[in-house]
Amino acid sequence: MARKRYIQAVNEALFEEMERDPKVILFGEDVELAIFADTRGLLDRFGRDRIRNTPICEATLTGMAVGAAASGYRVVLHMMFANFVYTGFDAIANQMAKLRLMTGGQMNLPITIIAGYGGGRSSAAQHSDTPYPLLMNLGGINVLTPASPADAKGLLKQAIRGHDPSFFLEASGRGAEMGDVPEGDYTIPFGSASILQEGSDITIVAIGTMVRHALAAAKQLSEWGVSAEIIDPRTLVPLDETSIIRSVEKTGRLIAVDEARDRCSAASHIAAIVADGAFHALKAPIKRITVPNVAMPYAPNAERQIHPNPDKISVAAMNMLGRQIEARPS
Amino acid sequence: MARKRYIQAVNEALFEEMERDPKVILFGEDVELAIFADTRGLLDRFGRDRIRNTPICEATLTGMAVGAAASGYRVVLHMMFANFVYTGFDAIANQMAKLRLMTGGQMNLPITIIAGYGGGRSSAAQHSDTPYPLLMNLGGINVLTPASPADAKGLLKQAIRGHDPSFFLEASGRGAEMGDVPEGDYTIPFGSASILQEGSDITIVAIGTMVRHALAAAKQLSEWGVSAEIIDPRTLVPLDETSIIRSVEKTGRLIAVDEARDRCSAASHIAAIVADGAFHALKAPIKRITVPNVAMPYAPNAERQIHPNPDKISVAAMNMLGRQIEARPS
Amino acid sequence: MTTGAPKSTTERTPTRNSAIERNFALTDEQLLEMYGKMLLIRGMEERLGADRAAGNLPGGVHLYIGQEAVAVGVCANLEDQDWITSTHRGHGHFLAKGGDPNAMMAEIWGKKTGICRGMGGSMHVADVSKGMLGANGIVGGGLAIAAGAAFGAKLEKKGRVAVAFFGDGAANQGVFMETLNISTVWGLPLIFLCENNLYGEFTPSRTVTAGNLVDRAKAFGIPCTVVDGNDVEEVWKATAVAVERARAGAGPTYVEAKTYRFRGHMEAERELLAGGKYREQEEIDEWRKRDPIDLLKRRLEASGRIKVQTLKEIERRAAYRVAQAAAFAEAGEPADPDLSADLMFADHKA
Amino acid sequence: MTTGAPKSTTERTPTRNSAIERNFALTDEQLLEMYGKMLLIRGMEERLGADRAAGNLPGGVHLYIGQEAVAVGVCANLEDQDWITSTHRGHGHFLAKGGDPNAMMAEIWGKKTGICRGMGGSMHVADVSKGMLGANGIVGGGLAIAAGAAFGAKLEKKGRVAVAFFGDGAANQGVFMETLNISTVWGLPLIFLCENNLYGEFTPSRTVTAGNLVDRAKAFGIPCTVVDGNDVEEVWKATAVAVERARAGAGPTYVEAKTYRFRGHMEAERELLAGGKYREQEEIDEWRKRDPIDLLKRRLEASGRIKVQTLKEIERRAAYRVAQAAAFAEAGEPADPDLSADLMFADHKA
Ligand SMILES: Cc1ncc(C[n+]2csc(CCOP(=O)(O)OP(=O)(O)O)c2C)c(N)n1
Ligand SMILES: Cc1ncc(C[n+]2csc(CCOP(=O)(O)OP(=O)(O)O)c2C)c(N)n1
Ligand SMILES: [Mg+2]
Ligand SMILES: [Mg+2]
Repeated sequence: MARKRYIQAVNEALFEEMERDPKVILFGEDVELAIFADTRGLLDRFGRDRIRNTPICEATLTGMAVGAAASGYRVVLHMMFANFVYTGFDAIANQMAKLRLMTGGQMNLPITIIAGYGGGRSSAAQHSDTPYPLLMNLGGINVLTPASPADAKGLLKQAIRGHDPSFFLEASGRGAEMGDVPEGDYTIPFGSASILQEGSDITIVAIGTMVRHALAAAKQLSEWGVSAEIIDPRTLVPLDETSIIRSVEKTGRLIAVDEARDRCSAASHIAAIVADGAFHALKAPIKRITVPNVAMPYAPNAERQIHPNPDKISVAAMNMLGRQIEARPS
Repeated sequence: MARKRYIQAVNEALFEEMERDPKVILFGEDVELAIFADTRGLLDRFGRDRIRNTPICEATLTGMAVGAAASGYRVVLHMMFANFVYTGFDAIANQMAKLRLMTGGQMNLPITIIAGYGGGRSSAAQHSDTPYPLLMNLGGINVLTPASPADAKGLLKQAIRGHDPSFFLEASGRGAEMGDVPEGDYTIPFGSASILQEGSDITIVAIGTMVRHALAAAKQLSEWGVSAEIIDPRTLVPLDETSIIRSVEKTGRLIAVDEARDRCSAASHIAAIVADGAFHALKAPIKRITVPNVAMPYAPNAERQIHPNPDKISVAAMNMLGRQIEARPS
Repeated sequence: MTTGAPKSTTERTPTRNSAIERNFALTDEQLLEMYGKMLLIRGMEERLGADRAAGNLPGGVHLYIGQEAVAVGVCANLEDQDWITSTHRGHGHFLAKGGDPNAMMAEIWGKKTGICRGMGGSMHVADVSKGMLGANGIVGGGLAIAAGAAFGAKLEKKGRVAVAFFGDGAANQGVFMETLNISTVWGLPLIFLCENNLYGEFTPSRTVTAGNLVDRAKAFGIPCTVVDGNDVEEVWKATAVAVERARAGAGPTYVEAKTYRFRGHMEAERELLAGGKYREQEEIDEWRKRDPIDLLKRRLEASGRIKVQTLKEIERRAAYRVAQAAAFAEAGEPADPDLSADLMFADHKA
Repeated sequence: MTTGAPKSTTERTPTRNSAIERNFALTDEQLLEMYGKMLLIRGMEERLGADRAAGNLPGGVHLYIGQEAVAVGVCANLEDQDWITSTHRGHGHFLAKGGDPNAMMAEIWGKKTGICRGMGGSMHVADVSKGMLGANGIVGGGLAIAAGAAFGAKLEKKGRVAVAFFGDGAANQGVFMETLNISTVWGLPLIFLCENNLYGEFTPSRTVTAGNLVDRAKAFGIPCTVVDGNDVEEVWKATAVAVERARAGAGPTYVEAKTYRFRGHMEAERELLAGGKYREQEEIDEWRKRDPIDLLKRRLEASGRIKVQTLKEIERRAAYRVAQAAAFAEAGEPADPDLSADLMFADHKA
């Protein structure tokens, strides 16, 4: 264990996996100087055969990832901001997500796509999307949303060693956050949620950046005498439905917190799963705290307005419990 | 009123709107000879300035739709199969869905994109996707799923006259289905669901092709003494949440039937809305009947296996009502 | 009909001319082998056309009839370890690359015994063990996949090459330019094999295509050759040179084969178009006079070196192989309907 | 440094030479106007750089400093009714096309008084009333939008034209080839304005780009010109010819302006790269010697026709305009935080 920044954990995972397996290659736009710092230093260590800058051509990069993986390599493709995933979406949705089925299982596609997602930094609509609902619906693609440096390391290593396409989604602008990271060979199996805090009154499922807000809300709530259970699914595909359902069966209440737009969000899907699987335990309506169905505005106050935050979560929880409190000005 | 085929209704709507407004233009791959027959005859009537074949270049076609609309035209873009929407996804997700907000409302983008969606014809994974969950999550784009010839005409005319981007999704292979279609100037406002059958025991919300299955299931159910209310949202963006919630408040039970993959599907979102908005009326877990999270297989039996059908719906309904019956072999 | 590579390029690739020298002559065995392969493809396709018409196939088929010389001429230069990516019109590529006719036919019938276990069908026939990375339902979809496989081949340094088959219609997709650029900059062992059959679906290429396709590739400074795609020897030669360059590490080549499809874009096209027309019967007749199989047969006969019985025997064997494949397909069990959830991921169930 | 258009094309466009004739000379008024615009852009950008460093701006900015001659030289040929699409480096295009400095500055400050009401910010400044369809955060995103606007212009038959500004990096995106193809086939009044500043982010173009960009456009048989992008007169002339062709219905033209950005890809680049380097200081110094504003100023002084005070007065006015804009931005109220739901759709609330 050592305290590390989120981006260091990612960088460390890349170093270790590239050391471990010479078949691991990494490419993308400006990965050499590393605009997000996550790929920094790899070039000096591994050389241009294994890590290199590409031209700007996302449609081809995603397709090449498929071809290179089919030909026996473990591909890490860095796509910078998640919005650029749309530019290369064809090979993701039509090839990567479907080829294994279409070929009757002839192909494994060990591909890890790294992208920064989410708002909160006045990067405006074309650099702030949270794309995991789209990726979740495609099928055939693992979706990882590591919220801590340790999870970042463990999930990235697991993804690179796996045999399927995975999206590794880093929360943009949070690379400097610190956390304890296990040394060396640390992997996290997909589909295992982490229960960050046990509680009895209400279950709060939070994704990615929202985990931090959920934990802050839980603190507020405990001051107000409410015991919240905080669950981070860590991977949305595969999704650990059992842990979520078991928790709601205990607490009887659910708030799903998601940075994605509300319509067909991960929060919607989690709510649907619970409305089916834990229905008889439910004591209150299932609440979603998400981003409304808008593109991300630029102005900080407008962005703040629509973003989930600890107050929105704790207030929703108090309302579900039928306790009135004043929302603190956020 | 006259009985018409679904595809005739679409074709009629295009003729009428192009007659009505010279600013309406239509382009796409092979729209002149009309592979789906929906654009047939338009060329002879309106000439190549207003309808023309394009090169195969979806990424540019969606972007051109934005530019032509911004410059004052009402654009109808035919994209053939919905999977090709992914090929042109960048301008849809990054431009079309966001430009109005990003420009502070300076632009209206009257764009109607027509695409055929869904499986059931052994067209395999790259010609069978049901993409509306992705489109719903984008925000900024209306999503229309007309299930009948009349709705097809009314919604398409509304879309072409509107001021925003709309996806008009035709169920592939169902162009020959007949229905009564109002003559002339018939439009349907967005966001108004149609209640196709009133009922008191259970609410079945069905989308697009699934509406037909839901109605068939309702017949079975009535034979078994169950009164089902059948709701077709008709537009998923905007979504008529009120009609759905009101119905569940009456029946206390909901099955959402959706041809999309289950994860983050429209069915998931509808379930989430009801689990929040109609919670206190619910008497049973909310069920989703969707396609599992797989790419569409080619073999007819494999496709049939995963597709929703009337029996799956009626059996689920009976189980929710706690009545055991044998599922008929489907 | 062959345009040479830009001077600068020729200089970059001294192997080129020697390659032409050495590869110039095809042996009779090679030619007869090609003749047999072309007949096999033709026979399989005609059978599929008949089966589609008879309602035996669950899905549609895009037939390759008329273009056989391209797939066969190209793949005769490839080993199993070399990669190809194909198109929606992929049966010919599959068979030319060594794919099993039985398994292909069964696939298109939607059977468990199909090469993709009935999960892919006509537009997705693939045989990874033979380096055939799949037909593709997305126009242009194979280009970047082939570039990726070529990148792998370059890193691997075992002399593998990749060939991307694509049509004149696909050449208007941006990935064409993108893959030309990256494969040239990275010196990838990739051959851009454009099958220019003058149409994309029901649209004549000239109405949607500016300039000559070959000039788009020339702009990147790579060798470009345009050949008669109905002449299997010409196709073979041009590809031999390109493959040699690729194996020698000299980078990508563009080869355009001018050819023609005798059948519709897809079977049952006439019903679909309800009287709509996009080409003249005269044009089809003209091209039929240059049927790639007849061309080769006449040449073999004219050579005087080949016995009539030899050809007859090859024709008989091809016909038999087709009948075998059809019987195998028909006899196969239906696909496993529960398979899809197991196949989506290697590491967990969907 | 100018390569003429292919002969065939010249023939297709008799207007071309006459255009050059008539447009050859710029009046002093025009030159002084351009000088003022370039100073305005420079001043606004320097102010934004300072504001970003001072932490006054909520978001990042990509500055145009060093490339001013391109936007100004191009837009001097355009009317408000003509369309342009821009890039992530769009402030210069916005101002050159006649956008209001106050409204732009306020936008980048995230204020209600911003041209996009604070919803877009630096990467999305747009003024549709001036034909400026927006900066764009997607590299290559403006090309197809411009082609669509050009299609509208062609149908409308009012002589409007569209200009798509894009960078050398964007020229590797497939939409570049796609839009070249469709605009040529359809004869669209579109100018492809490539600002080749040698880098895309931190990647030298030559390391990711095969051949010369201009050859990609030539492959479509349209006129192509490469000009010194730091010489506003050269840029203006080349664009004048292209605009004339477009208005005359003769179709698209490719104009490549060789230029350079003096600042980083984005402000605070140094911190971001933590010591990483992608270009040499010497190179920057060399280009600074060819600062487009100095070039024009020296030329005006050398002409002897312009009084020193005249230039001083223009410089003073530009500086004042910048100060005004900054004051306006700072004084503006914050954006309306509830606006987004109203703006997503014209016909209903999101
Ligand atoms: C991305 C995409 N767009 C459109 C289609 C529909 N489509 C199938 S084949 C075809 C024409 C392809 O023409 P070409 O590349 O010349 O191949 P050919 O059919 O002539 O062999 C089109 C437009 C598709 N399958 N994929
Ligand atoms: C589709 C997409 N991919 C990547 C990026 C990240 N990005 C922003 S600017 C840039 C470089 C663009 O280079 P160029 O087109 O030459 O413009 P310049 O910055 O030199 O003005 C990149 C890769 C983006 N914004 N959009
Ligand atoms: Mg073709
Ligand atoms: Mg550049």
